[in-house]
Parts: sequence; structure tokens; C-alpha cells
Amino acid sequence: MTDLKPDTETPVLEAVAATKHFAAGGATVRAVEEASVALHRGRIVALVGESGSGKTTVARLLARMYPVTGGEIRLDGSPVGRGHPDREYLRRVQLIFQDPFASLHPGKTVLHNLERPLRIHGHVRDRAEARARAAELLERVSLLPAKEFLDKLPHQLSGGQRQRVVIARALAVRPAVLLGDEPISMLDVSIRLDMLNLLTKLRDEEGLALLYITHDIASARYLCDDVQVMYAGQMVEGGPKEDVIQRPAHPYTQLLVDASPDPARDRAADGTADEDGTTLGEPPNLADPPSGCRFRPRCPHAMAVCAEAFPPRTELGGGHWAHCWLHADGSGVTTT
Amino acid sequence: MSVLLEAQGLCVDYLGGERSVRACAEVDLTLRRGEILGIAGESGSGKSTLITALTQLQRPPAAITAGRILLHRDDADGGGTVDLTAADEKRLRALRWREMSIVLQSAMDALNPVMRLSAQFADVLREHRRGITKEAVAARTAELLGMVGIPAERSGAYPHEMSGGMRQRATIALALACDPALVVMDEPTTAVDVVMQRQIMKQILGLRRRLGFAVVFVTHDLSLLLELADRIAIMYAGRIVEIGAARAIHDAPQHPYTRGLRDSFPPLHAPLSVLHGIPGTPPDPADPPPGCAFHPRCDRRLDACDRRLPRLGPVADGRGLAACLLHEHPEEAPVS
Amino acid sequence: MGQPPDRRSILRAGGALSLGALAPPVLAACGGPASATVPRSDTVSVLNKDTAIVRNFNPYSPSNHTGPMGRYIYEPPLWIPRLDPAKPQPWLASAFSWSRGGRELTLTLRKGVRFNDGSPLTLDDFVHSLDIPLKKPEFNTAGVTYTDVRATGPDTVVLTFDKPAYQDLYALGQLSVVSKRQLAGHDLATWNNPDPVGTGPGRIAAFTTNQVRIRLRRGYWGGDAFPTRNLKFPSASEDTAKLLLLDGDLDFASIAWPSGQTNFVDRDPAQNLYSPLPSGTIAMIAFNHTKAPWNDIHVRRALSMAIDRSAVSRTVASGQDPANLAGLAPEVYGSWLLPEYRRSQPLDVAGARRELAAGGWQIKGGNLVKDGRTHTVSMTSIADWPAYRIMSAATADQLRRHLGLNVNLQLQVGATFDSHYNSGTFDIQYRLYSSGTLYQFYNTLLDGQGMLPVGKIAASNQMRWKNADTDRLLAAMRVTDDPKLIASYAASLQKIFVEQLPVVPVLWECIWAVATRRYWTGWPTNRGIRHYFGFDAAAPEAILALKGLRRSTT
Amino acid sequence: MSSGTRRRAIAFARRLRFYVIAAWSAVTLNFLIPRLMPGDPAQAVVQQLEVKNGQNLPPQTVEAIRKLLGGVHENIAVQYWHYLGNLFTGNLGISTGNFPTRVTTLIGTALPWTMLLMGVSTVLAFLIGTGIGALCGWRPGTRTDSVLSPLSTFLAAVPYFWVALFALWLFAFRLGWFPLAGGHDPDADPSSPRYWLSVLHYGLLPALTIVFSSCGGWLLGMRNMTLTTTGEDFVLLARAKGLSNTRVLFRYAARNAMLPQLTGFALALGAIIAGSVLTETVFTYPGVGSLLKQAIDNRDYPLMQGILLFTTLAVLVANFLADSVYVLVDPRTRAQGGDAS
Amino acid sequence: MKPALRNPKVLAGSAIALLVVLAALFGDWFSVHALGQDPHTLDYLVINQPPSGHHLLGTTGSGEDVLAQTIAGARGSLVVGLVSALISTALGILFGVCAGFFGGVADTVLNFITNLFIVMPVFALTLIVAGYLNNTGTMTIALIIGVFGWAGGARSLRAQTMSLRGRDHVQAMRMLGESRTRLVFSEVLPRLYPLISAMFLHAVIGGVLAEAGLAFLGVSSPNTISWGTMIQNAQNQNAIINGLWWWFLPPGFCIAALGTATGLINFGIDEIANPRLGAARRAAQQAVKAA
Repeated sequence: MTDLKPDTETPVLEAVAATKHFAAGGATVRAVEEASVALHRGRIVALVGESGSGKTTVARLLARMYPVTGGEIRLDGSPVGRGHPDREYLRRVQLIFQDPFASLHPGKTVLHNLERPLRIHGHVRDRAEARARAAELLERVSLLPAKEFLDKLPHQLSGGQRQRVVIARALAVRPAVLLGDEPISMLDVSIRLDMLNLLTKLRDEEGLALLYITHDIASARYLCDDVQVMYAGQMVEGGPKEDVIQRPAHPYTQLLVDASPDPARDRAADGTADEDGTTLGEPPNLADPPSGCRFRPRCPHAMAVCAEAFPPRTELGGGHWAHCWLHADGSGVTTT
Repeated sequence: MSVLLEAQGLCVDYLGGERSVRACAEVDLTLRRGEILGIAGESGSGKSTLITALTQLQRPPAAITAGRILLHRDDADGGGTVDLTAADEKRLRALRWREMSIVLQSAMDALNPVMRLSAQFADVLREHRRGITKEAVAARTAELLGMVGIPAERSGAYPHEMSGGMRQRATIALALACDPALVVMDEPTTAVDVVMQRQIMKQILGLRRRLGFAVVFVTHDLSLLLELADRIAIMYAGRIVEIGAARAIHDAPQHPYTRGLRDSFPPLHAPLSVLHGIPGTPPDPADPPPGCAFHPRCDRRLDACDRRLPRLGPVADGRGLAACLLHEHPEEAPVS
Repeated sequence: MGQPPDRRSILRAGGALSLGALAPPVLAACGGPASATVPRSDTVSVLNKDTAIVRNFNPYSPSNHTGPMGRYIYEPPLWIPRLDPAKPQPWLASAFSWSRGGRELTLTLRKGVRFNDGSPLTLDDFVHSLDIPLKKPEFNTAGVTYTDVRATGPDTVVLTFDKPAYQDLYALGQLSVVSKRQLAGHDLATWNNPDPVGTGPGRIAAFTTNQVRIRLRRGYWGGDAFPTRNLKFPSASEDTAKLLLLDGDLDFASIAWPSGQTNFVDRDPAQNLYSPLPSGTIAMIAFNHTKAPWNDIHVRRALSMAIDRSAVSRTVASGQDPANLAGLAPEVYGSWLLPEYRRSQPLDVAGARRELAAGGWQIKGGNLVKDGRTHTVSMTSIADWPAYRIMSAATADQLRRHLGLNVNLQLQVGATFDSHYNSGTFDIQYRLYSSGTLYQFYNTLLDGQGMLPVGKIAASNQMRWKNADTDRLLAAMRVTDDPKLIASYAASLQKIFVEQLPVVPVLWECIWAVATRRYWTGWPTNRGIRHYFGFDAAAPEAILALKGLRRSTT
Repeated sequence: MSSGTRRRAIAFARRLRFYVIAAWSAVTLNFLIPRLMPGDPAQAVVQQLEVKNGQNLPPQTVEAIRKLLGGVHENIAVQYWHYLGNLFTGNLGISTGNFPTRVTTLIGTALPWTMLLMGVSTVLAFLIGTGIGALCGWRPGTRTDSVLSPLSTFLAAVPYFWVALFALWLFAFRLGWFPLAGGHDPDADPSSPRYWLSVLHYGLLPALTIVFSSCGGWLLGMRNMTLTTTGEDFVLLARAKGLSNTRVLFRYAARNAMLPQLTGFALALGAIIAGSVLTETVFTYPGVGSLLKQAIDNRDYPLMQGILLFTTLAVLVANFLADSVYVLVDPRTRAQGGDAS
Repeated sequence: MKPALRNPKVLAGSAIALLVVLAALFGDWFSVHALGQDPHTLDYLVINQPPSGHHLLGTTGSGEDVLAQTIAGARGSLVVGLVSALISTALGILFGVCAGFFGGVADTVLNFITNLFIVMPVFALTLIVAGYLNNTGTMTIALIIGVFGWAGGARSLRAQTMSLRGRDHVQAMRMLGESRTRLVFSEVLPRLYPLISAMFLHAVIGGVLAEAGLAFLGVSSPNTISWGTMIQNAQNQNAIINGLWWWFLPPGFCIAALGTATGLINFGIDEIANPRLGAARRAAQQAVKAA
């Protein structure tokens, strides 16, 4: 299977048609269906979608926190096994959790938190070396003066500082890929940008491949190179960020962009007819999803064909693609 | 428009064994009938404390230690002015929900998990409309749910049986049950998705237009307020640092913090540039810096900023109020 | 009742008033006299400490809980008086005689006896009753030893024994004579016999889980001279029984009461009675004669001399006095007891030391040492009975004080304690010993014939005492009914017992009589005891004791 | 919603499977435990007889008695098979300590007393403790709370029988307000109203002592749960609605705070038979606890087995009921669908 | 540690507990040398004496010094409490944490056993087994109490562990390549310490109470002086009926005091872990004062 990619380089980490179903109380929750995403060295991909869209599941599949039901995960082009990842894998792929307050053991110092990965992966031999390396890591995430932070306990740090420690800890294993699961959503507004700038720096200076999961399109646009939009477990659209955000092809992407707060938006133009309280419905129950395109019940352009099958991938040019029957009339190269 | 609610010199302290923490300091606010007043602030800014105090719902160890809250009642409701801080429990109970109601951040937590929705509506209707018939309760419940786009038959559901968005809309409908003059909303859209957030905002605007209630809308998301509120108050470290019309806050923020906050939101459509949030971290409410609490993070800091507490006063061009020495001594130049 | 209200009834009234507000109907119903049908003052109330909660009067059940009630329903062929067990008395058998050198016993059935259902006691019933233990050994709960039962005349029955059985009459005092007609068609292994038919004066009048009422009938063969026809047997633990006695709800209980004199009698000396009655039972120290140093007479004597028996008695404080040298209670075995053994062993620490020295023993570090070998002293006692905990602890304390011996005292529950005794896996045991006749007293304790090795469960001579003289004397005693011969054997056995000290008698064990004279007097006391009463009495004694009661006049 | 119904059915089946396996395990354990212990029932019976008779029994008699009382000569597998078979026919065997009474008869006689006394007092303790606990948790720091909460800690730690013995001495003996022993007036005719009133009177002191020493635990549990619950948003909202305090307390705070208490209550209800040993020993109450004590004293295997079985089944049934009640009072448990993270 | 020591409840509770521990450790020495009383000495001259200068808490029915016995009883009771608590806590951790952390088949099996022990009539079983194994000493009693008493703790540990297992910091350490055993010991267990210590304290007093109950029913070790056997002896010799309050009250009171102590410590820990509990009270008091 060949993919047309703007970048011909082999992706560091890739999910190919990854599917994940969970068994829950006698039902099957179809959390992710044939989702593909490729992470390249020195590029940031943003995965955008509402909560429950499966974007976190994709990240965890990439981190191999649980096995795929279908499809595969490839590291440096070669498929990986289904079991729990070995240390080799974890040395290449690291995941950053959403909540910096819960990600650090509350009883352990910053140093201890950084020392463990260094030791596990054999990057240091003794305490002194660990301390030095840990300080370096803190400097890389701009926690200065680093020495002062080493002996602090998590509760003595602010949310932003904690998230920096979390990132430093992930960097300690010297990974090639960072998977960020909404890494800034729990932080104060005023410090979010710094965190995004830090991630940008890591991409630019260290060539990390980054997956940035968020529901905030504006921050995705600020940070990433490419955007992929998920809805109810399915990838609906993707491509270079400005193509997707400024010229969304999929009705869901359009809805998402329209709904996002934009201070620059003209309020006078916003007195829309929606004020009467009609609603656009809600995401489907993934234990019993609609057939075909799962956005169909909410889609203003829904057609008969939408119920029959999930639309194929339509290339819209410039790496921009969408899964939507509106665009699947042969205007682009279709693959599955 | 006439004034509905006034807070004068309001102070709220968290009483502790040896030292108390002042969460809200000398807050002065005026809310007019039918107005949407946004209160924006980051975690620890005292915004949630402020609204629990405004609604007299503060629980130990929080206590109002100074100031008044004046509620000016409509002639239709008997008229007169009530100082909520001095009203006894019985008096307050009579005012609650009829004059002021509240919508909390998480509807899941705010609704009693073991009561059907209808029972929670009936509870409040029976309390405030003595002698109301069963049929009337059912009819009113259906009407209220209809206003937020929930089918009446869903009233028999338990909270956990509804989706997050539906729950949140239900609590908004519940808040409107007794036609209050004031609805206080504490981050009502934080727990829902962007699309649902947009819907709820539109519904609030629409309902406000139809029913004429005033809204105090509290959030950490200034970008949201800029689209929704008529006026916005910015809180920092327990104090209001700036109040002004939404447009003015967006176009010409007077306080350095407001400016920083506004610039912390990357644009959705405007050209991208590298942005920086506000350096440093928000202060610990238990140990605020002396003088202006913002001075350690301020890039336009003056010499006196760490000594003198700026008062909230009119800014030079009369576009609202700000609490910053820059406006008290406009001639003095920034230090750094 | 016509008495001025005492403090208790005033208090009770007060309680009723203050509780009245809470639960008026309860107290209105329960505050009155004990019974509407039979006044308390016309009832003899005796403790049933063998709590029966089901109506089980099957006399053959190995585990029936008829307790003291059964004594008024089922009667035995013979009465073995506890105060002179060597002289069995006629009861349902009006006469008995030995023949064939003690291998045949002829019993004559008493005439005119009727069961409590009105039917007459026939020879058929009598034979049937005697035959059941033979046909079904599992129901031989009385422990009879005859091998054949035969009716030989209109009112005579002959019991055949394998060997001379002069000393085996005791079991006939335990046997219950039953109605063949009533038993017919019932499987003794499954039948509870809820309405027992017996020759005794009593009938079950009411049965509840807490109390059994017995009504005495007219027409009892032994006469109608009972002070009342109403008996009741409330069930209670011994602790509660004491409260019931103090409250006057119980007339009589057979329970030990530490400091009973001060805590019961002294509260109301006119009414309350606490009397430890002699029973022929002793509290003793038993030695394992297969083990050194206990097989050394000097050690046994030294131990015996180092015990201050009156101090132990005072510590136990419930009435057990020091036992005499022979361990034979004068009230029970008085006719055999040698006068020189009537005294108790006094405390003689110097003597004890001399004995140890004579045996070549030293005490080092609290242990017994001889020839370079060290022996620790391990004493076990029974945990179930508080008196034995105290007795053994006090004895151990004294050996420590007087001889410097460290006694390692262990308490064990009955089952464990006995199983160690029976299999001979013990050093010293502090235990209760009781046996019926004088012969049984020595035979069970000391008979060395067929002695079992350590580890096997023995039913007698568990201490593994081996003494040729003892065995010879016991064998001779078994086959004679000549009182003179028996007396001489008894004297010789006493000598061996006192001089060789196979066991060290410490205190008498008692049967206690705790009674109030509120409604009845004439209770057995240690002064002028005639018959036992209550739980520990055999049927004839219980009936006779009841007849001896009189209405209280105070 | 059909998938929901199916899920519920599956969940129910799973629960049921647990109860069946648990019951079987309990039954087996009850069979094994007495048999793994040293000593045998005949020994105890013979010993008692010998003490009573004052002489030893002939060896063949002892052997015969051992056989009669179901000595341990059979293969244990055969015994187990018989035991299971008998269970299904409701035959728990014959008590050796009360030979030849059936175990079912004994338990049948004793069970109503225990159920009455322990059942009523457990419910009372639960209601009182939970009620006061809710009030204390609702208004923490008030005088009632600051007296009652530490007091409950103390009460929960006092040995029950110690209190009971003291109460017996004070109220029954010194003051004479209550009878000293038993479950009813032994002189009253069981069909008369006086008898039934006496049952109340006799049960009052034991019940009060139980309530006294066990309501502290409920109180503390409910207090802390209420305190936690009053911090919940829905209680805040209920207050904001202007509902009366009692309504907020009962409909919102206590109602939710009580949910965890119910599980404990079910366990307590199930445990009443086992817990009755101390009470019934102190008050000579004619219930299963006294019976169990007697069975242990007599090494009465069949009776012990029977009581254990009853007790275990009681706990299982109580748990099953609690599960069911929980589903009724907490709608969230009704549709426990799985969800992916 | 600091907030714990500042909490008055923890302080009071610890003080009582410390006193009991001291009595258990040095009680014998103290009795013999400071009081001049050996708890094992039976003095028939001073039976049932009320408290006096010589016998500060009077004597028992066998002439033992009640104070010396009460002090000696601390060891007996505490040993049962501690040993049984150690066993039940260890089993609780083993079953609860393993089931909660490893999940899957291990969880199914372990959780089933746990639930089984929860529904088994534990006190009755303890009573029966202890009744059979009598005379085997305090340790056996403690063992039995511990072996039958772990299930409740295991259940809450399992729930806590399951929730901890899903916490981000555990997942994060796992993602860093930490081994599962190490995760249990360094990430999960330390966070369970408050729960485990509360469980342990609870189990200690549970063990002491169970031993007392068993002693009262006559199935505890008769050779050891514990508060339970003291009450049993007092009861056996009719201390209450005979009005010997000085014999009957101290051991029960000591048990209650130890129980209160553990309760107070648990309370205090709760307040520290859940500040609302404590703060609410203080604030309410302040508010009352202010008003």
C-alpha cells in the first residue's frame, strides 16, 4: 500500500488503518475505525476532534498502551507487535498526559521523577550523573534555575511548571516521537502559549516528531504543521493546517471551525437564527454507531449514499484530503 | 437600564486556623438588568469565590468579611432593595431562584444523580410556587426543556442517562424555571465540546433576548466572553483589575494583564505570528505579592508597583475602569 | 405476698415509673407477680444450668439435656447414696441379692408402681429397660456391665455377669426405667421423647426454651408428702443464676460462688445459704509415673509438703477445704477411712527440702537437678473451670516461694487436657478426681492390670501407676462382698496411697448448695446433710430432698 | 434500549453466578473446617457422660456411641457427597450435642429469636446512627457534632460484652428495670398477649445495648459521607434553589450519602447471626448465638455446620437484597454500560 | 509528617497508643520495679481488695494486683492486635493490590476469594476455629483473627489500586518503561499508605476486640494475660456481681481507650488527607464565635 505524502521520508511512527474496539458490559464500543496517521521527524501533526472522537485512543494505540483490534502500528516503517511495548519501543515513543497534576507522583521529588527514566534506559550510571542530566533536562524545558527545581515536590510547582517536568521526564528517555494528549488544556490561559512555544522549539531544535491532540483548533493552528480531524472514531479530513482550517472540505470540519471562539469574529454578524434553540444533535453512541459516515445524522448535506458506506479518502490536492461523499465524485485519487 | 445587582467593597476570606486567605478583595461591581457581564480570570483569581458570594452560597471556610451586595428588586416582584449579606436564611430562600439562579460548571455534578430530571424541576417549582398543580409542574417542565431544545419526554431521565450537552442545557432550563432576573453562570461551557459550547452560547443569547434576564458569566476563556458578554470584568489575584465593554476590552485593553490575556489566544483566521503569553505564573492566593499582585509578571512595571495597590478607576479615555498605576500616573514611564 | 416492700421492689417500681413513659404496655404486663396460674411462693425454683433449648427427654440419648428435671420423671432400679456409695438402697427394685459368687444379681420389682401416664410398671417394662443397654450398646449411657437379663418369676429379674461384680452396682443407680409401651414404635436414635413417661412423681407441665415446669402428680409410689407440687427449672448461666438468686427468682442452684459467704450469705444471712457439700471428689495433683522425676517418691512427697493447702483454699475462696491425707472424704467414705489419715498434710518446707535431699535432688535455677540432669516442672491445669486456674496458679506460686521451683503452668481446655491425661502425655496435671464407690476410687486411679503404654488412650490408670501390691489388693476386693475383707483391703490401699503418694490430694471438691429461704427451708447444708438436691443429685436423692423442704415461715 | 436490557441481564447473570459459586464454596468450607480440626464429637459426649455418671463407660459402649454420633470412619468424599445430598433435601443432620434432635429443629427454634432481637436492633442502630450522623455531617462543628463524634469513636471501641455485662448488672439487677435472663417471661402462656409483651420487655435491654454500642459506627460513617456529599455541587445547587434545609438534607445530601452505608448495612444484617453470640451469651437469650456457643462447647459438628450454613446464606441473601436495593435507590447502577477512555 | 503532628486528634491518639506500647514493652519491668507488683503473683491475703496505697487498682479474686495485670495485659492484647493486624493487612495488600493492579484472571480469582471471605461469617468461623485450636497460644489466636479478617480491607485496597492503576502518573511511569513490580512498589503502594495505615489501625483494634470477645466466650489463650482474659477472669469470678469494679472496669476501659486512640489517629489522618473535614469544623467554630 502506498501513500502519497508530501514528505517522502519514512514516517517515524505511523498508525495504518488502526481500529480499536472495546468490550464493555456485553457491548462493543467501536472507538476507532481504520484511522491512519503518520508522524514525521521534525513535524507536528495535530489531531483535532470533540471528546469521545477517538483521538486519545489513537494516541494510546500509538503508544501501544493497548493493542489494535485491526490495522497496524509501524515504527520506522516496520510493523510492531501487539503486546506490551518493550523498552526499545518506549525509548522511541513517549506520551504526555493531559493532567500535569495527576501525571507526577505526589510524594516524589522532581529529581526522582527524572532519574527513573534515565536509569531505566541506562542513560546514567550514578546519582551525581543523574542529577546533572536531570538538571540539563529541566534546562531544556526552560525550568530555570534548574537546580532549584530538582528537589521540589510536585505540589510546590505550578501547573505549567509541572507540565514542563512531565515533558522533561518524557525527554529523558531521548525519544524520537512525543505524543501529547491535550498537554495544555489543564493549564492557565496565560501560560499555554509558552508551552506551545516549547513544543515548537523541541520540534525545530531536536527534530522530534510530535502528535498534538486537542479540541482547540486555534492552538492546533498555532502549533502544528498538519491537521487531522476525527469524528466519532473516524478520520474525516486532514492536510496542511491552513488548507484544512481556512478551507475545510468536510462539513464536520466546517462546523468545528465555525463553532470555535474567535475574538476577531464580528459580533454583529453573529446574531444568527440558531438563537431560537434548535440544536445540531450530538455525537453518536459508539456502541451503536450510525452506518456509513458517522456524521451523517448531524450533517446538513447528508445523502442516501452516506448511510451506505464510509466515504473513501479523497485527495484534494496539496496533501489535503477528506472522507466525504461530497468530494468523492472522482475529483481526486481515492484510496482506502 | 436599571441596576439589578451591586457589590460594594466585597471581601471574601477563607478562614483558616492561623491565617486566612483573602480570595476576593474589595470587589465593586454593578450589573444592569438584562445585561451579560462576563468575569474572566485564571485559576485562583477568585472568580468562582466571587460568584458564590454574590449568590450567598459560600460555604465554610469561606466567609464574607466585608462589603455589601445589594439586590434591587423589580416593582413586579415587590420592589425594594435587599442587602444579601445581611439577609437571613429565610429571606434568602425566598429570593433564591425567583430573583437569582445559578448554572454550575459541571451539570453531571450539579444534578442530583439519584433524582429524575422532572423531580428536580418539580422540587424548585413547588418550592417557589406554592400550590402549583402536578399538571402545571409537568407543563412548565416541558416548556422549559423545550426552550433549550430538549424533548419533554426526556424529563423522566436520570442525569447519567443524558449526554453532557443535554445535561448542561437542562441545568440552564432549570435555572430559568422561576423567571429570575439574574442567572449566574459558572463556566457553564467548560465541560462541553466546542460545537455544543457554541450552541449553548447561542441559546443563552436567544433566551436573554426573549426573557430579559441578566447574566453573570464566569469563565477562564476570554475569547468566549469577547463574543458573548456586553461588559467584561477581568479578575486577577482576587481583585477586579479592569472592567469595560467587551469590544473595548478586545480592541484596547487598558491593564497589562488584560492585554496579556487577550494575546494568549492564538487567532483562528488572522495571520499567525509568534505569540508569548504572560511570563511567570499566577500568584499563590495564600501568599500574594505586595502592591499590585501582577507586578512580578508585568512588562510595564513601575517603581511603585510593588508598594502601592492601584485602585480601580476610570482610564484616561473613559473606556471603562482599570486598576493600574499606569493610569493613575500616566506620565510615569515603565521601568523595564 | 403480704410482705412489706423491700428496697428492690421499690426500685423496680421506680424503674417502672420512669420507663412507663417509654413502654407502658410492657411494664403493665410484666411488672406483676411471676405467674397468674401458679404463684411464685408455691413453686420451687431450681437452676437448670444444663441449658436445654429443645424438648428432648430421650433418656438413652448420650447427650440429652434433661438436667435436673429428669430426676423427677425417670427413676433407677437402685439408689446409690452419694454419702455412702458402698451401701446401695432398694428403689424401683424393692430388693436385690447376689448369687453365684457375685456373678448373678436378682432384682425384685417393687409392687404398685405406676407410670406418670397412669399405667402400671410391669416386669415387662423393667426387663425391657434393663435390656436396652445390652441390645444397643450405644444406649448404655449408664455404663452397665451385666451380660444377660432374664425374668425369673412374676416380679424377679436376674442379671448375669461375666465375673464377680459386687463393685458394679453403681451403674444400676444411673439407669432409667422406662415404659415399654411408650417406647414402642419409636427409634431411640431419632426420637426426642418430648412427653416423657416415667415412674417418678413429675410430669412436664410446660416447656419453653428458658424454663421447664414440672408438676408433681398424686399417686406416686413413694408417697405424696411433697411441700408443693410445682417445680420450675429456669435455664441460666452460672453468672446469671447468681443474680437470679439474689433477686429471689431462684430458690436453689448448685454452683460455686467465689467469696460466696461475703457476697451472698452476708447480704442477708437470715435468708441466704451458701454451703459447699462434701461429694467424695478431690482436687489433686496427678503425676506421670513413667517420667522422671515424677516416678521418684521423694519428689512427690516434697511437692506435697511444700503446698500450703489452707492458703490455696483461701485463694480459691469458694469453700473447698484442704483434703485429708487419704483423699477420702469422711462424709462419703467415713466407714473405711483410717483415723490417722483424717488430718491434712500441713505445710512443711523443711521437710520438703529434706525429702529432696534424701532423693539426691537439688533445685538450680528453678529446676530440679539430679546427677547432672535438669528437669523442668511443667504443670497443666484445666482452663474451663476458673477454680482450677486459681488453684494451680496458687500452687505454682507456692512452689516458687517455698522451694524456689519454677513451675511452667499451662492451662488447657477440657478436651485437650483430658486427651493428654488419657494418653499419658503430661508431666503433672492439676485435676479433679471423682469416682463412685471406694473400690472404684482406687480401681480407676491405680489399677495396673492391663495398663496401656504411653500414647494409647486409657480409661483408667492414666498416670500409669504400676504397683504389684495395689493390683493384688484390687483384684481381691473385686470378688468379695465380705465387709471385713473389704475393710482390710481398703486400709492397705489407703496406706499405699498415703505412703507412696501416686497422687497428691490438695483440696476437697464440693457440690454446692446455694439457696434462699425466702419461700422454702430445709435445704441441704454441710451441717446435717441428708440428701443432695438439684443438678448433681441422683433421682432418689432429688425426690427425697424435695420431700425434706418446708414452707418458709418468715 | 434492548442492548441495555441485555447488558443488565448479563450483569445480573454474573452476579447470580457469583452467589451460586460463593454459596457452594461456603457450603464446602463449612463442611471442611470442622473436619480439619482436632477432636471429635463423640469424645466430648462421652466425657460429659462420664463426668455425670462419675465412672467410666465400657469401651464397646464408647465405640458404639462414636458410631451412633457419626464417627469419622467414612471416606471424606463419601461424607461430602452425603452432606451435599442432605443439604438439597433440607436435612442438616442430627445434633450430637442434643442427640437425637435434628439440627433444623434446633435452628428453627432459635432463629426467630435471633432474627427478632438482632434484626430489630441492627435496623434501629442503623437508623439512629445514620440519622444522627447525617445531622452531624450536615452541621459539622456544632455542639452536638463535637460531642457525639468523638463519643462514637469511643463507643465503637468499647468491647460490646463489657458494656452489656455492665448494663445487665445496672439496669436488670441493681435497678430491676429489666429481666436478668431469657427471651420471654417463662411463666407466661405463649398464646397470651402477656407473653408477647414479655418478649418485648426481655428483648429491650439486649437490643438497647446493641444499639448503644453499634450506632456509633453508623454515625461516624454517615457523618463523613454527609460531610463529603455536602461538598458536592448538586447540594450547592439545591441550596441555591432556595429549598428548605430539611429538603436539601434529606433529598439531596443524606440520600446520596447513605448509598455507601447501605452496603455496610447489608453486611451487618447478614452478620447478625454470627454477631449474636456475645449478646445472647450475656443475656442468656435463646437464639442462634447461644446455640452456636453450645455447639462449639460440645464439638457438635452437624449443629455448627448447620449454623454456619445458615449464617453464610443469610449474608449472601442480605447481599443480594442489598444489591437489588442499591439498584433501586441508585439509578446509576442500572445502566452500567462500558465506555472507552 | 508535620501536619500530622500538629493535629490535636493525632496527637492525643498517638499519646494513648504510645502509652499502651510502652506498657507492652516495659510494663513487666515497671510493675516489678516501680510498683513492686508481679502480675503473676497470687496473694491470698489480699483477695478482692479495693484500690489502696499498696494496690493502686486493688486486687483480683486470686490476689493479683489489678494495675500490674492491666499493664501486663497491654502486651497480651497489643500482640494479638498487632499480629492479627499485620497478617490481615498483609493478606489484604496481597489480595487487594494484586487483584487491582494486575487485573484480568488474577483479579477474577483474587476478587472472588475476597468476596467469598466477605460473605463468610467471619466471627463465627474465628470462634469455631479458635475454639478447636485452643491452648495453642496468643499467636494462634492472632493468626486466626488475621486470617479471617482481611477481606474488607482487600476490597477497598483493590478499588483504590484500580483507580491508581489508571492514574496518569502510574501510566506515565509505565510508559517510561518501569517494570510492573516496581510500579506496584514505588507508584501504587506508597499512595496507598494512608489507606493501609488506616486499615492497619482499624485491624489492630479489631484484633484486640476480637480477642476480648473470644476470651469472653472462653476460647482465647488462657495462659496469657490480656485485657480480654482479664475481663473473662473477672466475669468468671463474678467481679460485677460482687461489686469488684476495680477489677472489671480497667481492662475494658483500656481497650476502649486504645480503640479511641486508633479512631482519633484515623480521624486526624482523614482530616489531613481531606481538609474539608477539619477546616469545616474550624471555620464553623470561628463563624459561631464571630457571630
